[in-house]
Amino acid sequence: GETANGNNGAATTGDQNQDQPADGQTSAEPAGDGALTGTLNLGVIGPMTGAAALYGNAVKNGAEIAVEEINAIDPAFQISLDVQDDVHDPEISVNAYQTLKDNKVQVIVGTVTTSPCLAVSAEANSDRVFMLTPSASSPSVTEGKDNIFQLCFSDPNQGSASAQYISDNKLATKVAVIYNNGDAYSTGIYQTFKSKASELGLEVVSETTFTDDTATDFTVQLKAAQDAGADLLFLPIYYQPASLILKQASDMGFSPKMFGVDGMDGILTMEGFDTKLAEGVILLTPFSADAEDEATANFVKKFNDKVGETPSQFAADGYDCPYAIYRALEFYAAKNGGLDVTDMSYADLCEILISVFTDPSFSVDGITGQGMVWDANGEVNKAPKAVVIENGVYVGM
Amino acid sequence: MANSENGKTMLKVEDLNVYYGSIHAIKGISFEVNQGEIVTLIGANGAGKSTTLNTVGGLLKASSGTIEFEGKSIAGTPAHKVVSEGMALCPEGRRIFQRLTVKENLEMGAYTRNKAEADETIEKVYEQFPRLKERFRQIAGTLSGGEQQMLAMGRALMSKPKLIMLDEPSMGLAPILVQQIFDIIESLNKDGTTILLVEQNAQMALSIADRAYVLETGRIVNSGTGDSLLHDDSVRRAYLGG
Amino acid sequence: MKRSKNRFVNYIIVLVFFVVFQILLSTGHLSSLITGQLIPIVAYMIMAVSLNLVVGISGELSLGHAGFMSVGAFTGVIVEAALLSKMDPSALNGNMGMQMLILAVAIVIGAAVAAVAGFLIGIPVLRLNGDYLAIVTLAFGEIIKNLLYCLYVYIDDRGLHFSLDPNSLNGTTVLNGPMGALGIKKISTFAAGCVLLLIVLFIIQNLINSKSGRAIMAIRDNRIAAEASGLHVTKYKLMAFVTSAAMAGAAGALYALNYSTIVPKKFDFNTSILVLVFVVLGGIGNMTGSLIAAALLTVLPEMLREFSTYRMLIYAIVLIAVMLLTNNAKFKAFLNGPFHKEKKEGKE
Amino acid sequence: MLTYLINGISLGSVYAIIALGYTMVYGIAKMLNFAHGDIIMVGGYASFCAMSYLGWPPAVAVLFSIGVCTVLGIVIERLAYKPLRSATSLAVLITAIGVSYFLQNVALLVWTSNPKVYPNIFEKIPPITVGEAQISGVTMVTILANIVIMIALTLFTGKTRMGKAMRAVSEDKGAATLMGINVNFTISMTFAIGSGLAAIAGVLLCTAYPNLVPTTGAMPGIKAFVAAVFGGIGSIPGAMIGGILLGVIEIVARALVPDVPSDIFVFAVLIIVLLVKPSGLLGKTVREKV
Amino acid sequence: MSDIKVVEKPGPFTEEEKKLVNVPSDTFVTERDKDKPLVLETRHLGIDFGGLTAVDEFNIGIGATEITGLIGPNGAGKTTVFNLLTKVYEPTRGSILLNGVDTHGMNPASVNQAGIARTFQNIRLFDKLTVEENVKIGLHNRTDYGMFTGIFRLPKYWKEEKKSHEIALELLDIFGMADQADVRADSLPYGAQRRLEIVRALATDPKILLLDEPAAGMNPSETEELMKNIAKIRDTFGIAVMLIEHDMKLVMGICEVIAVLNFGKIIAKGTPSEIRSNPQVIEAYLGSKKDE
Ligand SMILES: Nc1ncnc2c1ncn2[C@@H]1O[C@H](COP(=O)(O)OP(=O)(O)OP(=O)(O)O)[C@@H](O)[C@H]1O
Ligand SMILES: Nc1ncnc2c1ncn2[C@@H]1O[C@H](COP(=O)(O)OP(=O)(O)OP(=O)(O)O)[C@@H](O)[C@H]1O
Ligand SMILES: [Mg+2]
Ligand SMILES: [Mg+2]
Repeated sequence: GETANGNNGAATTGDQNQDQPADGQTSAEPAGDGALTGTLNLGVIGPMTGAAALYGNAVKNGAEIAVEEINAIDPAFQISLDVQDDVHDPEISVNAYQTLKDNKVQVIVGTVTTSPCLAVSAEANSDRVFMLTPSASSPSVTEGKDNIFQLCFSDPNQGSASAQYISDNKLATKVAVIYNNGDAYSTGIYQTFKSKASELGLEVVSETTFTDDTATDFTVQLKAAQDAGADLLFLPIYYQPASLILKQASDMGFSPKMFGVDGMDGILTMEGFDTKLAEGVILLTPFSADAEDEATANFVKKFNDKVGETPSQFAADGYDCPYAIYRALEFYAAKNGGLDVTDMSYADLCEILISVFTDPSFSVDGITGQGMVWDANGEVNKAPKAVVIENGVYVGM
Repeated sequence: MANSENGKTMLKVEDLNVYYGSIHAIKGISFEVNQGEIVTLIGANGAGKSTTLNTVGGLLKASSGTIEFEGKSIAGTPAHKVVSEGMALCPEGRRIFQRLTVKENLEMGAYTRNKAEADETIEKVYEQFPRLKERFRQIAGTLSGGEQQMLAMGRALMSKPKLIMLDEPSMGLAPILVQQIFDIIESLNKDGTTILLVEQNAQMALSIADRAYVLETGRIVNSGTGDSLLHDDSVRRAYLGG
Repeated sequence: MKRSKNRFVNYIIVLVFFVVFQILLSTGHLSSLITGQLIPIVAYMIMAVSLNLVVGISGELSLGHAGFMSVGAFTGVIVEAALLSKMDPSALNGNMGMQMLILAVAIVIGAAVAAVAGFLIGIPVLRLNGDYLAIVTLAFGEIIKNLLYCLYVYIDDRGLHFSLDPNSLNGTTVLNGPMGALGIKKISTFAAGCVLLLIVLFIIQNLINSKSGRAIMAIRDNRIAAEASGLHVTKYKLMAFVTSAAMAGAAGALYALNYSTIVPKKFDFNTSILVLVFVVLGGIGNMTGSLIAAALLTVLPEMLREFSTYRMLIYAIVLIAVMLLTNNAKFKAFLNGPFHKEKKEGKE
Repeated sequence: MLTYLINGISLGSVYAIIALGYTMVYGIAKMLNFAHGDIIMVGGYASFCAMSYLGWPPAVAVLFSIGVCTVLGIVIERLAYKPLRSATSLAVLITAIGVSYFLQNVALLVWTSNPKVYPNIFEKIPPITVGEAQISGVTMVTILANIVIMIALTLFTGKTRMGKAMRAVSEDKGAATLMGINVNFTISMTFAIGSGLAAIAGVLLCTAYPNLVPTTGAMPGIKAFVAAVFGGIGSIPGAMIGGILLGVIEIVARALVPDVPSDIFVFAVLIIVLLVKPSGLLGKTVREKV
Repeated sequence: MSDIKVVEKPGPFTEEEKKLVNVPSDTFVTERDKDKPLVLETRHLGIDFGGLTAVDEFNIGIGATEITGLIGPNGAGKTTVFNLLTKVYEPTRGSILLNGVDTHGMNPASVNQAGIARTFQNIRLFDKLTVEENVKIGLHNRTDYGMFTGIFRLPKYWKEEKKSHEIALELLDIFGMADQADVRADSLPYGAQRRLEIVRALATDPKILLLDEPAAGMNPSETEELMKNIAKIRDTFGIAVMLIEHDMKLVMGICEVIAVLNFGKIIAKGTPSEIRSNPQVIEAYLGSKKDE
């Protein structure tokens, strides 16, 4: 009884140790023993309403689960989460960012989508707020901004990795691409895919586009690909339009290999989706809800309990982000004899986190990748996993 | 103007007040129209004649006062119900349905009645206004001013009302037609229709009216039989052009 | 008479707005949120008064005003990039004069290009009326947005290049299709925005109170009578439309140069609608109303952040409620309460 | 080319069916009901829920969805539009936009942002093959529905008493009252019918493009609005023709100029058509009598 | 009205032409205008609406300072004639000469600038503008400054605005409306609105003023006032006036020449007394039971 009580007491005191002197419990001392203590105000920015709400809410739910878990680990260190909606609009995203600053947020996970992230990252860079985006994958997000880091693959990374993968595995000789040319993410991957493909001698026989406003009928694009004799269809797009493409291709009787990127993840979990349509789809994704490791299984279960859905890659990214920050702070605390984050300025935290994230010996094991490390650019280095959908589940390749 | 003696009150308006925003247009007027009568309201421009008719007809809302039609209060009743009870208004400015044809306009007038009855009445209206029959397929908005006036009146007749309120029915009509219009009014009245008439042509209005009220800036300032007002000096000076 | 008094009210509102917020800003009393919103608010105010010139004064419904803002915004960005490419970037740091000069040039050219766009679309379109005009302006806005999706602009040592091919990018990218403009140097300032707003108000209000403005309003009230009075309808409709487009362009340039990145998608139908909401809510034809509505409605969704997921729902309800209230006769009478009596006494 | 034509007609028939409802409400109530697209979305969700959660057969689900939307249309009209009868049309337009935001956000809270994949309720209808192209079951049903609705609406507004009342109300509400027409009831009925049609459109839209999210109705709503104007707003056959043409232009433009967003051509053609025919393809130009 | 002398002036038609078409008579002008050129002439003017011939062979010549009445049954085509003269409708056939210049190819605005001003049967004011502003629209083309001057309020702006303010008040004063200069047009009583329309038309400095039923909706005393004012306008400005009216007191009272239209054609032309006793006119228009 005594010990348990004592521990609890210590935690509480540890939390408030500015006010009261510690009552003899060494574990509560902030410095010297490498402990991470205090409360971190962590902000999240993403689209919670509007047409892209899907992605923002996935990240939010993922992050909330992570924060609950982290808060349960050690009462001495707590994260308080502050989620702000940006409706996938750069202007509102900057507003959300300013709100977080007003709310005394110290570190930001965000933003979820690319265009807003470009706007916010520029602000965060000049303000010196550390930002880790779960899913904004354009290289411009991190380029020239030392305090902006990505947890997801960057577009070039995905684009060229996809080309590389297709070429290495001789998946196809003639490739068709359908991408969203009203969308930064999709266009970004397309551009690097295209240049890598020509470098590798992959023949791109058809390139067709759509925009969010015309994302209903893809028959023309599919027909073009079919007429060009494509044996692989590369889809650097999100899963929602992808599901329509799969259906319409199947209706047309056009069945090339389908190759997606991380935005494709989530397709199997769409309510009412006929997973047979996705049979044989290959995608490069860092996350697979069917993975059998314990961490993933735990997350998938919690997510399901919380939201009633199977988590997508966005949710997984959202889950990994708070952990990455938590691990980084721990890492720093351990090296520097402890760290109390309560009321630390965001600028100080920013320098700490930059130093950790760019430290080659710092790596994070998350559900979207083992041993993730970051380069000085802020881009993550993790192995893309290629999976193929078989019988409605991902199978590693 | 024969059957006014034994007529019971058909329309009774008491202490009516109407505002346009902050403009007090009708200031507590009271009047009544008996069954079978022709009653006319005369007054200068802006006196409030049209406002009165529009309020009784339900196009405008009174801020206070009572309006009774055949003994029943109609102040709160929606206008369209009052129409089916037998009241019709031929409003100022004609308000015909511009994009419908002449015939469709007339049919609209008989909205509350069944088709057979309407067909019968339409023939009568065509008789009264042969021009309308000639032009029954023309889009009403392209009719000449006077033709539109005929259409508006014809449309009001289509519902075979017990009480018809006419707001300047002779406006814009050729002299020959003005005479006709007044003839039509009189013959309607003979057939038992009660009439509340607003006219700029006070001379003619008074000469066919049983009773008349004189309206001045929203108040009733004079009333009496048509004849007596026709010979009233102040009325002559103000409304009959000397 | 009444109208000219209103004019000064508007200048005063802007000046007070500027002075109060500039003081709060420099004494550090403003939240980051408000600080960050100052320039967009000013830009939306300009958008609102300029759209009001078309909707309220000229009486035409335009659903594509964001298209002109977009033209001004991207022109402004290109102008800035072109100017900066000609100079040493570090020369700009701290050199406020230079910054303001570049901003002014960008705004003027942005406005001019938007005016040209307004002219080109205006000539044919102004022959239509009512909802048909509305739909064509909507179409115009969407066309601009979609064109920008496939426009790629870059600067290399041979100068500025425009292309439709994403793979042609070379040198410094200025516009990258749907990704929009990246790495914009933020040179807009609140003070510059307020000066621009004052200029815009000056132009619009003086225009309205001149013979041209009267002609525009006369055409709105009765086109046939205006023609019969010797007015050339197209000329004056075009005047209103082009002036308004130019100002939207200026607002666009101011807006764009306040962010490090802007995307074509920002200036879509929804933004056009948003500005229309400012105009209608502020009172059609009422410039003061437009200014206030633009400011309040820009801040409102941000103020509702604490309601998190219910935020946009509440915003929608507020919008509907305000529309119902401001158009309710009783409520209006209540608002006019004190004046009401005066008028009555004056009349009788 | 034939393939594109057929695909264009498939897409266009969906626009057309939405445009019919749009034009109906516009023609009578003289308002641009920007919330129409969102009623379509509600129709989609209502039928989806009935089928997926309650296990109702599709036919019943569709009827249910029509019921839900009809009631919704009446309620919206009563609460949001009726108080604005005497206000400017712009005030009503803005309110409609408010209603549109409202419906989208309610849907977001109720059904979340996770897309629902709509079942193919016309699976049993075998597609017809024409040359290389296939006409799917849902397209055939949609075209059929278009024709039936077009004829029914034309007869309804032209021949029935209620239809006549609607035309009178659309011309002049005050004068209509004087004819004994219950204006409020007539407008309610208009919204009821328009919203019922929206439910049908919702079902067909979602079957053809089975991806249901809170913003599903928004873009098709705007496109259908464009289609209605294209055909001459207020004209019932015009809406259908406008819708189908819009779909065909969209698909053909995409086929011919794959690099450029097809909306550019759609809207450009719209502008050109309106310049040549300022009141749309079948719209009547009524010259104002002076 | 006995003092008006009307003389025949050789009309626009040659003898041959007169034989070809059924021209009822030559142009009448008052003695006063005998030696001045005609302000307005029409030749074979006509328009069809679909199958309906609304105006046909409308031939008229109007003296420089004449008050002409255009009367006829409802739907005879009177308003349509005005619409043709002011180019609201493009004539199907025939020509219109204004001061000897063919108005072919002109639009409503340029016809107005060339010297024809009008009022409308259904009042068309600029409702949301004040009375003075309504008049200033009429003065638009006489106010000499451009958009730029207006925006920057250069000295010319002030000078010209002052001038048009003064003219506007002067014109309003004709009808005793100067004290209502700041009232919004749509809040004026009906009669005043009609008068304002006339002032606005007058402000465009026309050579001929077309009035479509100016007395409609006015009571007898107002009509009398209006008659005086129309005469006054003609006298002060020395312009021609052509008016459509169903109020016979007004028409017979001030018109010097009257043309009667029926089914789109002129059936009679002459002095008031001639018209009054013309059996065709009585039959078609005046009615036998007229009370005058
Ligand atoms: N819509 C309105 N808004 C404001 N005031 C109005 C409105 N309609 C009428 N008024 C005012 O109400 C008063 C009465 O007008 P009303 O039209 O009833 O007069 P009237 O006797 O019919 O005149 P007229 O002979 O010109 O038809 C007038 O002072 C008029 O200016
Ligand atoms: N745009 C049009 N389309 C079809 N018919 C028309 C059009 N304009 C006028 N008309 C017809 O032409 C004839 C002449 O009309 P107009 O308005 O000139 O008559 P009016 O002589 O002014 O009659 P009123 O004295 O009644 O005003 C009428 O029969 C009218 O119906
Ligand atoms: Mg009246
Ligand atoms: Mg006429």
